Amino acid sequence: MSLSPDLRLDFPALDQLVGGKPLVYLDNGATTHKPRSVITAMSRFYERDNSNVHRGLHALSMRATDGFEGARARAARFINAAHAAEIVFTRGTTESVNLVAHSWGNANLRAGDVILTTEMEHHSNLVPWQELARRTGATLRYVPVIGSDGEHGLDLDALERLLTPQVKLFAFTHLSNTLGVLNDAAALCAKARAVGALTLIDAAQSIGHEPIDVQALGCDFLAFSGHKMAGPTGIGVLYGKRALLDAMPPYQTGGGMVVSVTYEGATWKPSPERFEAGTPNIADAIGLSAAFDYLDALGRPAISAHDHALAQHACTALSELPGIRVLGPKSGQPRGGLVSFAFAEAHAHDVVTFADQDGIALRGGHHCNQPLMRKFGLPSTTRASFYVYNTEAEIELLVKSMRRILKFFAG
Amino acid sequence: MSLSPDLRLDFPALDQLVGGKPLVYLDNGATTHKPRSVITAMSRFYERDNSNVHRGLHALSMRATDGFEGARARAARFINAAHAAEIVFTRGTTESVNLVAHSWGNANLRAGDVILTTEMEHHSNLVPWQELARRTGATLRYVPVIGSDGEHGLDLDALERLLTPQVKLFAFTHLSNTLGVLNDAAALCAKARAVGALTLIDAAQSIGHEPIDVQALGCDFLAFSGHKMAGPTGIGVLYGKRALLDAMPPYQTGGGMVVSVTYEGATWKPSPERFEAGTPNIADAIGLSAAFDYLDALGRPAISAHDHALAQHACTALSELPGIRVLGPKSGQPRGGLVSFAFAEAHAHDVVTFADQDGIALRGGHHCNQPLMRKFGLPSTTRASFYVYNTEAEIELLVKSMRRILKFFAG
Amino acid sequence: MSDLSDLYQSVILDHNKRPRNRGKPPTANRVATGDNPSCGDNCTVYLHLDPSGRIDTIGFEGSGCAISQASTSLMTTLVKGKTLVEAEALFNDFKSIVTTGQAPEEISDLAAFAGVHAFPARIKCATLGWHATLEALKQPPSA
Amino acid sequence: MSDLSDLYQSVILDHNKRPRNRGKPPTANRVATGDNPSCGDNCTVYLHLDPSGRIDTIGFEGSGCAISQASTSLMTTLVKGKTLVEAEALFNDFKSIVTTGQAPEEISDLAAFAGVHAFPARIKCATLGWHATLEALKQPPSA
Ligand SMILES: Cc1ncc(COP(=O)(O)O)c(C=O)c1O
Ligand SMILES: Cc1ncc(COP(=O)(O)O)c(C=O)c1O
Repeated sequence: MSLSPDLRLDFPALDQLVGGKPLVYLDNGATTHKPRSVITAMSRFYERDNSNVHRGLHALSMRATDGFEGARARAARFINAAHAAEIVFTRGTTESVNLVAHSWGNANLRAGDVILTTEMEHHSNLVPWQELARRTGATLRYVPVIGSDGEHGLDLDALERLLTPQVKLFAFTHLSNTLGVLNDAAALCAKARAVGALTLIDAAQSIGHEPIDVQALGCDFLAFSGHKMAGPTGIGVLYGKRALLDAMPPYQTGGGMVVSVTYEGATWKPSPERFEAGTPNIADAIGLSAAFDYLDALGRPAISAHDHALAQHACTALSELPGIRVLGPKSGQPRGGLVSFAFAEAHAHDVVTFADQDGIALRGGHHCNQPLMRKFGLPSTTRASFYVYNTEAEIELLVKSMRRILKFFAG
Repeated sequence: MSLSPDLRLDFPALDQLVGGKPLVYLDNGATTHKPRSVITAMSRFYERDNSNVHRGLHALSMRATDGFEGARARAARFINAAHAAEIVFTRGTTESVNLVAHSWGNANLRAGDVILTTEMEHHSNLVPWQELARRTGATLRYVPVIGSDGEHGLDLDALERLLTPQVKLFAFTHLSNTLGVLNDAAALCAKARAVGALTLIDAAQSIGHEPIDVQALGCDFLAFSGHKMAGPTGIGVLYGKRALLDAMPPYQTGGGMVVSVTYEGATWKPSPERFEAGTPNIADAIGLSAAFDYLDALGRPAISAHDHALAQHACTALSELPGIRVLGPKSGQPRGGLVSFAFAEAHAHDVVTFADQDGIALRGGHHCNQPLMRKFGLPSTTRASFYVYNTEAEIELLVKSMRRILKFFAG
Repeated sequence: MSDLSDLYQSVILDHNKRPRNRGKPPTANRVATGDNPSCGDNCTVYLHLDPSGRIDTIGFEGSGCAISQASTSLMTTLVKGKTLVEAEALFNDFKSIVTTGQAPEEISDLAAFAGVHAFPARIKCATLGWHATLEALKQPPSA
Repeated sequence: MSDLSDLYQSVILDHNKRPRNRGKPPTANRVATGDNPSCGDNCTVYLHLDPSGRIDTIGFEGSGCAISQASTSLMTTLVKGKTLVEAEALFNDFKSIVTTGQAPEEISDLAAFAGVHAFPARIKCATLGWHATLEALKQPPSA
């Protein structure tokens, strides 16, 4: 049940030289490449079915509506949501989190309430809660990240203490984009439920890599982006339990989400339309649907196993380099498909610039995780993140390139 | 300087049969078709340059950033904005209006202030102001639509009375999607400026049809969608004067719009990044840029003349049908490229279903303009809306189809 | 235009031109409104039930396309004398006709709506008045 | 890796390894911080001016890549003794070098940064310390 190396041929962008070297794309945590089937699904929409949705009765409009609502049903199947109406299309993870923070948050939080999150969150699952706390007078608390290099994880003892009945929402990442730590989301949701808190899972990094079943996880909300799972930019999903969504006030308002409008006021449709004001991103929803198909055809357990194995290999090989700090979980603990590291001798930007000359695409910086980097005393790290098309041979090239850089800067 | 009929060949979606008849697409007010150059710009991005923007130092990331920021500069040129930083990418008109209503509105309005809009607004430039008034205690007033059928327009005398110093914002549509009325936006902005009010122009219907120069119009904000101007779904623009944008608080928060984040709080980048939290819709911004190129190559005065002439022709021909009400401006007054009408004998949905059998795509309904329809005592109208690829021959087919419908329902 | 004469059968055109039971009956004590927000159609149904729970009076108002007007008009003639359970059974038959295009032998006028199945976007039009009636039947009587 | 030795000239590697004027001088009474929010680099520059408005003491702290560290270090050695106007003139020369890759004859060490022009994303790194210095020069003295 392993992935076929032939699948590289499905991704047109991989077939290119960068600085004269074959592209080795290891920046999948930022965005993944797209298979031809996804690109074609969108072109075909524009070439044949292009039209606005919902309010149209002519042939193209009905085809566009079927495509768009079909994508919603496909998304529901991909994460095993109970109803298609639990899928709200957004621009991506960031907008999904903002939607919950504004709509659910403004209506339900007040002074004395606690929003719980963790120290390993991406800015997109952190700043919206800071702002919500500021607006409502609620308090924002963080589950600490503990452990030394190579053994990072959430402090589960602290979590027990922090999960008081005042906690109204626990928002946490499934897979840390900086550490590679894969949290036990089902267990975290169960603990939160026990004190009556709702849960929001940031699945930006996990959605394209790990099998996800929202009913098994037991979460109330789940947020993800299409572009990090072989889908297009500009589209993402907020999953929310139906009763929760239907009880939430609108976020953006305008065409398509109203039942009745007078010059005095308006009434709202139920979810998901309530949360999709204006013309939606029809073509990209259809592209996203093709990405769900692509990943399910590969098999999600196989994807997960592939990505974990590459990350483990990279982790082991890089750990042998001099003066290196490798972040993330202890070996043996689950590690998602990425590895973040820092050299004493070379700064991450210099590393990325050097690697680029070898055709290797890496990311260097704070990975939208400034407070955690500050806690670790690191200005930045270099991150290699893997996807279905990456190979063991590419890991070897990465390690070789890193060795060369160290030699240059040590020289 | 007229448009070449050959340009139809640029639009793949036009080349199809619907119900055995060649497609006559007259639903451009809902969304336009896309030329091949726009579709290809997006596929090519995914096939070659696909990467995340801004935080990347490798080759693909730099190419993606150049493409995305190039699209911003191209948008600024298209509407003659003074700086690229005055262009904020959004999902579309609806999100652009919501952004201003939340960010500028929440920070600047209080009880006693007045938001002025008009009775001819699309729900997307109406409900957000109702909600802003509700949040802040400000009052929402409407410039009335006056005139009998075929002579509709804003009541400019009432406007003089309504423009008091309490008015903080005047938000109005450039081109009404229901009436076809083309407002004199520069004159309206000047009047508002005279009482110290800011202005927001809803250019959703005009952007792809009329030459637009924000500095000549003298507006403070302008909102539009890509999909109504030969561009992709999922991308639009909020133009705002730089000093205004830089003084506004963020709307959505998260990655990419922060300078510094601690566990206690965050600081914001200047505009436009401040308003673009999360991974932006990179590919569609690049597609939109290709749409700007396409329209400028055709020539925007030529597009405007073409669309106006078709609408005028349709208006004249349809007016001769029995029991018809044609909405919109007096002949001689400017009419944008659309015409909305209602038959005494046949309901708009039946009309649209009939026309679809003739291969003609029309829209029937309230056109997201319920209060205006109620004012006119109409449950719905049928709308034919034109674009660069429509022809005089298609208008003849439309009129022939309408005659047939009347005969069926009168029989 | 063969498809269209399938859709717009003479029964439908007749009910559209001369709707039965239009208006608000003075004795009505139940009312429900159906909205089709995507097109602006609406339909208000007024009912009065006899002591055994059967509809003895029904009327409707509202505006909409030929399909929704004719369907509502025909429905009012068919549900008179029926209980909630019986009306629901009839609606299930109707739903099956408009979604499959197949009408059982014994059903006469409702079969006129079989053509709707070829126009899925119009199914909502055909069922608007039915939904309002069932909702009114489930409500407690008012005033 | 010829491009890279263009970028990472020995002058740059040297200043990166052994930065000049690192630290906060006790006499400093002006301070400004530059941030590169997209990568997390930052640089704080401390100044003291003599009565004629010339920099007599300068130091810097912060973290960043080799390009930003070396550029800031070199900059501190070049602006000492200069006024705001003179420092601005020097910065204009530097900007022209890193954006065009062309260095005028008479400019020596700054020319080491000519290779940056082939790496546009790194121009911000090369100018981080310069921006902070110019900002500090424009501030009123504190404490
Ligand atoms: C006048 C007007 N304003 C606003 C909108 C909303 O645009 P969008 O749905 O692209 O956000 C429309 C589109 O229907 C429109 O015609
Ligand atoms: C863990 C995590 N959360 C949220 C985000 C934000 O996703 P987007 O930028 O697609 O909104 C990212 C992407 O960088 C991420 O890695």
